[in-house]
Amino acid sequence: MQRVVLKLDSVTHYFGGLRAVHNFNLELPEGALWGLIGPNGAGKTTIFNLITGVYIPTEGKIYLYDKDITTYKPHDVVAVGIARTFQNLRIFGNLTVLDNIRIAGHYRLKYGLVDSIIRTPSYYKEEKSVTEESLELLELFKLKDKAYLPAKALPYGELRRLEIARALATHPKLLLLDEPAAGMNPKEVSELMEMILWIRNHFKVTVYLIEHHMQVVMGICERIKVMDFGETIAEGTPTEIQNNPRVIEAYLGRRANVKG
Amino acid sequence: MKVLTKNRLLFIYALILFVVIQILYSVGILNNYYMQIIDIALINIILATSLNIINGFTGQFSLGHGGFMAVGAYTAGVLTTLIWKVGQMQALPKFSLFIIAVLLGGVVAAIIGILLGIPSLRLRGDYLAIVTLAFQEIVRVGINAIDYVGGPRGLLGIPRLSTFAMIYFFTLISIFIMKNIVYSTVGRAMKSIREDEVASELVGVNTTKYKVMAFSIGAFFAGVAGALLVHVLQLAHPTMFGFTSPSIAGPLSILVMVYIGGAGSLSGSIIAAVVLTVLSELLRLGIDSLNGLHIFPFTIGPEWRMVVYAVLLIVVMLYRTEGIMGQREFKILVPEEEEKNATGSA
Amino acid sequence: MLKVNNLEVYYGAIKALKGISFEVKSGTIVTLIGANGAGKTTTLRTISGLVKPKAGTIFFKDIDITKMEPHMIVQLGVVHVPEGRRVFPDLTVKENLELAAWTLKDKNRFKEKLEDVFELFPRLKEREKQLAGTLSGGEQQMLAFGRALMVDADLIMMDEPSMGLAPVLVEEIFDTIVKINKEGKTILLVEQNAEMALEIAHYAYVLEVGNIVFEGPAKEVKEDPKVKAAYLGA
Amino acid sequence: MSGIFNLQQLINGIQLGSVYALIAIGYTLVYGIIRLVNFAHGDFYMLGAYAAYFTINFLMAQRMGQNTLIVIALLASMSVGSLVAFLSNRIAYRKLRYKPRLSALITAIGVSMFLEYFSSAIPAIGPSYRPFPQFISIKDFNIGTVHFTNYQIINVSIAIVLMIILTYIIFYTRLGMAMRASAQDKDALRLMGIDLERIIDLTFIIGGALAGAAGLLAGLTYPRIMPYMGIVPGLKAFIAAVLGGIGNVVGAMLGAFILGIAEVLGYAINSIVGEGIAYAILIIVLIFLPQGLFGKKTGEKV
Amino acid sequence: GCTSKGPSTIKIGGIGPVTGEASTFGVSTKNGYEMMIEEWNAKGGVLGKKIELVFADDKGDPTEGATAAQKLINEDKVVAIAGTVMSKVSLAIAPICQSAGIPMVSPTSTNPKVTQVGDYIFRACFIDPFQGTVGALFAYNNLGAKKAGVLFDNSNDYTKGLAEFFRDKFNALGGTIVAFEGHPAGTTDFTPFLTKILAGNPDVIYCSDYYNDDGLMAKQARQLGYKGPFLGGDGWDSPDLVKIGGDAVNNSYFTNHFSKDDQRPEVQEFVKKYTQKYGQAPDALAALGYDAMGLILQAIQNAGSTDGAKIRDALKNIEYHGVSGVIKFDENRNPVKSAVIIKIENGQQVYVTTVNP
Ligand SMILES: Nc1ncnc2c1ncn2[C@@H]1O[C@H](COP(=O)(O)OP(=O)(O)OP(=O)(O)O)[C@@H](O)[C@H]1O
Ligand SMILES: Nc1ncnc2c1ncn2[C@@H]1O[C@H](COP(=O)(O)OP(=O)(O)OP(=O)(O)O)[C@@H](O)[C@H]1O
Ligand SMILES: CC(C)C[C@H](N)C(=O)O
Ligand SMILES: [Mg+2]
Ligand SMILES: [Mg+2]
Repeated sequence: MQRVVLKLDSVTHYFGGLRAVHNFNLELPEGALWGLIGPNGAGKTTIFNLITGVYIPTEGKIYLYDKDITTYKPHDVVAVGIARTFQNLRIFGNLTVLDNIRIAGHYRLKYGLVDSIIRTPSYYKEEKSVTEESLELLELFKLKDKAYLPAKALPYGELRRLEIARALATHPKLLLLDEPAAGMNPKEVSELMEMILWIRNHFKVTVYLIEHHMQVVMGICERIKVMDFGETIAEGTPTEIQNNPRVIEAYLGRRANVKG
Repeated sequence: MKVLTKNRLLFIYALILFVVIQILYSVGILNNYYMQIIDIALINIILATSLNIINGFTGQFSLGHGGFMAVGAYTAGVLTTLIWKVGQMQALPKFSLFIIAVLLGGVVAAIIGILLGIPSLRLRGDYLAIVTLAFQEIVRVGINAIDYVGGPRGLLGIPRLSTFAMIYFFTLISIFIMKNIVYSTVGRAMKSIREDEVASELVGVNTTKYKVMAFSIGAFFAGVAGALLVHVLQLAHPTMFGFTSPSIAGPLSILVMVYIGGAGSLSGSIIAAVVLTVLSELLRLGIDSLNGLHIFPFTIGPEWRMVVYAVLLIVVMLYRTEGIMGQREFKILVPEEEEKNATGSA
Repeated sequence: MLKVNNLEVYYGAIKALKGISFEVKSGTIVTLIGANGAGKTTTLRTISGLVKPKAGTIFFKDIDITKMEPHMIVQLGVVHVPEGRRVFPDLTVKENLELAAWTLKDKNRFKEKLEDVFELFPRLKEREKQLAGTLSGGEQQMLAFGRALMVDADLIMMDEPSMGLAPVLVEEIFDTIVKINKEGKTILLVEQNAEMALEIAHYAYVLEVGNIVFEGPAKEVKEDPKVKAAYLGA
Repeated sequence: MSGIFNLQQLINGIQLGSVYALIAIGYTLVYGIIRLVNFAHGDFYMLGAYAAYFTINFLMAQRMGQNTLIVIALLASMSVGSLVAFLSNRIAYRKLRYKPRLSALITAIGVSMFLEYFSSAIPAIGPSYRPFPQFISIKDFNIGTVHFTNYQIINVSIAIVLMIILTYIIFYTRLGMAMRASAQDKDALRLMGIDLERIIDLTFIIGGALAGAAGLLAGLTYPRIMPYMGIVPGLKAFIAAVLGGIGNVVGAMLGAFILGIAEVLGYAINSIVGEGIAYAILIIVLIFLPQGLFGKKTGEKV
Repeated sequence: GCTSKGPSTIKIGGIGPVTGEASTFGVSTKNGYEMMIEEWNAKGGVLGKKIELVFADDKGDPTEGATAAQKLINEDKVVAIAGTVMSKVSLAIAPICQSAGIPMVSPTSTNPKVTQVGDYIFRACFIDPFQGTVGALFAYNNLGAKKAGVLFDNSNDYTKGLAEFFRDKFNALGGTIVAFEGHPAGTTDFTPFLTKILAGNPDVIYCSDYYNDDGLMAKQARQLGYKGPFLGGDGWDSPDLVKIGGDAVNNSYFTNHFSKDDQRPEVQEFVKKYTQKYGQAPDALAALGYDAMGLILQAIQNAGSTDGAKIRDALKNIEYHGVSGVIKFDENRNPVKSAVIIKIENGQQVYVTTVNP
């Protein structure tokens, strides 16, 4: 039996009086690639924010490999192995592409303030290794030739790649992707789909993904959960979801233009 | 034979500059007036670079640097003047005690920096700015109320222990330390906070820790600079560190230096500290010499100096909006291993 | 109606538009498609005056609007619904619409227009007093649309109205575009969702890193094998 | 006994608060729209006071009646405040509109220094204190042991009337709507066919006018003026604006009154720490309410 | 030293805050310096040479003051310095003058520590303890006050100093201080403090601020219903006091160096000429600036040399008839001069009595 990487146990979240998420449950098995869809404002991003410690759920528990991470700070969540990308790109624009990646190695570096100041051997050793590792990662993502440019100089498509690379640089066990295909045209979307599959295999990560592009969700996700107004309204394989009348009503629309 | 590392080179250049200044002084080309300007400029370098660590590198808009200066200044001043009474001591114990006092001034300021860093965890932008400003004023008002340190009369009779060599040494070490911090994972963490706090938290940076660290590092050096300053002037006075201080080494002036030089560039702060300190005196001399030429039917009053200074500030900012250096650094300050990665160096 | 000639736009050193020319005929829906960063948004921002071109000209109804300020261009009758909707979150729906009518001098004209908008989007009428920031994404898109209609414009430029919307909402928006066009408005539509855009447009231009590489009647473009391969994900 | 004196202190606080409020509103108005902490705002107040000073002196020489005089002086101080605010926007801030926010802050410091040093350098103003003409004879009122004068009444009522007018403009006119909208999204505003720069100009003009009016009121109540008189009230108004939730006009007014009253009561409790109290309150309030008392929580959306 | 063919002019440094919040004091002081030098130059200068004033602004800040002093000494090679106004700044300048061997005469720095820096440092004004004590004696003995309130600027050492010495002496005499209130710098609204003071029903209120604040205080106190007299120090001495305070300052008293009614010709002459030249009557700062510069020039004349040590020695032994009184220095280089008490009646200053130290 596969182990469960991530478990959400009856998670509920309120913003003031607004119930953004209600009684959300999830058991994500190791190596899975699952999807989360739903209309705008359904609470999808909020789920990611709860998992990554940006918000602490009003009720319910979140576990990573049986470890209760419900109240972890975001940086501690990263340290236990969860990485994410953002719905709206959040790149460190004035830092170089390389630094964007190296910063993701930050929590693993052992040297501290004093080592930096007096430049101990461990500074040189660790800086060297994090730099090399980052450059390798950039190479994999075809960004190595831009390593020393300020990130803001990159075109949009490369920024999305950079953001995914940065997430992977934290050595995650679980990767959360929030609308990675936003603003991509169908061709780019197909490339992205391949990349996500490749990432899962190459980095041995579990992937959980939010998307509005049905092409992506239906194309690569093994299982899909559908939310509306904070509630889970359906769950199943892509085919099941496509034919679920409630989902069609709330989300897909009658002329649902969905390709597998 | 191994080539010189940049750090060694930096120290060699610094040494040469030091010797040159000393020689120029001893042959009388640099008189005490010029030396005083140099001293103040060096202290301003420490102040501007350290404020830059908080404001420019970490992106936490602080208006509280005067408070840290004051804490460092008064701590060191109380130690040398009231507690150890080093005034009558021999040179050697006197100067070693002085160094200890300056460092302790920095340490106490750093501790206060940690305390002030805590509100910064909850506050952003202008709200943080106003709280740090309030902190600075509370320090000023607080000192006013403490009779032991002279209250509104100021702490008087501080011995003149800040020699040029001493200030130079502290400035050099400060730049060296801050440069090493900036080019390390600590510096990267700070810069990532400036760029996007939420994202850096979500790639594993403990933003709480680094924001507080930035405040305490900035505060430490501000404390050191404050300590050096009052041992030049031989007195510490609460108004020197308040919002309304018109001093070239006052908090508002330092803030201006950071942005004129370039937020996020140590080199920029160094240049701006020197340029603005010198400029303020050049304007004094400029008005004197204009009057000396007798080309106007009237004499230009000394009050016009600051009018010109203000206009220059506006003009520089309008035409060099990112500051003199933007985010670039002098090559000599960029470590070898970071050369390629430095976003444009000058 | 709109004629763009050899437009070149820079962001600092980056050349975003490398001299594009195209035109929009009165009464049609013209779509501009292209990959990310191709320069579609830049094109619209330049036409509406938010960005100033380095070279080239833009004529609207034979008036040179190349160097005009945005508010002047709007008054001439070009309105731009920006990427990401950009409603004023802390104003109510009604206030958003009122502001959009800034250029209308006549009070009655304003009331008429408001009626029209509410008729087209009854959901906005229901939410008249709600703050725009609290609307759902789809409703915000309707409001953005409604604002554009409040301006007495002849040309409506829309930047990715379907972005980030659930499929069900995308359909609604596209239906509305067609409806409005039928009522006489000329539309310049920028879309990533090339498939649907080409379905409703009369004429299409394909933009690729700052250059127009292909153009033609929408039906032909849709069937072109190269376009199919590059933008329609075969 | 002490209860009655506290009532007196409350009146003192309201009076101080009304001066702060007029300055704070302008601060917050400009901030709300272009996110600029306009350090020079206190100096608009100073110049407003001088405008009133010259006008009144001139008109008193013409033997003009009290009521006309005060109206003309008010207009003069408001116009000068507006004009200077307008010019500083055009010269020092406009060019930096789409640049990093803090560069405009530095030019604002420059403008502030310029206005202060320039005023004190030119002979017409000069660095010395000027006694502000006292053309209205004082009338005392006593209710129980509480004292106040017609000056305080004039002062507070002018402040309140101006604040009501401003609130009306902001919430019930199209201009006000445009001002609020431009705080939210500038490009979108321009795409509605609205001339953003004109809205910003008008904002500075209104803000400057209020600061100028505050200058007159301060001159009347505290009858001596000097070129650096704007620094401290400017700082306090900034604090008040932040306290109320910066960008929020009503918040700024309330913040100003709260600050004025808190300060006065603080002094009444302990004269030495009194000064620190305003700052301490500010810190405490902001630690618990990081967006100020009436600021909207704009929890950054992730 | 001054050897062979010296320059054709003698340069005297002047320092004062002509910008910044203390500039109102600095300008009066500078006017005083200038007028004194003009008078000497009109008489042919000193030691047969013209005198040149080299003035430097200190912004009321110690750092700026120290730099200004270094400039005057090292760049301009002045032989002596008149300056500066604020004690905190004088205290930063004094060590520089002392170690350079340049005599310095501060016109208005009243902190006792200033002249203790060294034997080159002098002043033209009273020190803090003196006026406060005189004020208390006058209040208790002459005004018959038993209860006094005190209001001062908490961040200004001069006004706080005066206030403290007044309090101590008044208490020692058997009086009661009903409230001892410090206000922050830049205050315009003193009502919270006055309200507190008036709660104690004082017979007199001692306001040790400068005239611009005192005028406001008096006004505001009257509005709160206070009918008694005010008492203050030499900071009250300005024609603007009455313009700011109006009727409110009538029947108040202050201690001063001199009275404008003083019939000594130097006083009458000074008041007339100053008013002519600057369009307003002199205040205490102008008078002290004038005297500080006069002391220096007279000392150079007496020394017959521009050598620092000789000027210093001449100053030590000087007996100078200034507008602020007859000045002789004690062993701490503080002037020994008597204080006068002045009353304000119908907006006019009226001489009351002279108090000797
Ligand atoms: N910080 C916040 N404060 C208050 N309400 C919030 C906050 N973040 C999200 N919400 C509200 O919670 C609900 C869920 O938002 P969420 O961002 O999770 O939606 P989503 O499913 O990701 O939508 P989309 O597809 O548009 O990204 C929405 O009504 C949203 O307005
Ligand atoms: N403000 C800016 N500063 C610098 N470069 C910019 C700016 N805006 C756009 N660019 C660059 O100009 C090019 C064209 O961008 P534009 O936004 O017009 O593309 P687009 O076709 O609208 O893309 P998308 O589909 O992502 O909306 C891109 O390379 C982009 O990175
Ligand atoms: C002008 C005054 C404020 C100076 C004061 N007498 C002092 O010693 O500082
Ligand atoms: Mg989302
Ligand atoms: Mg776009």
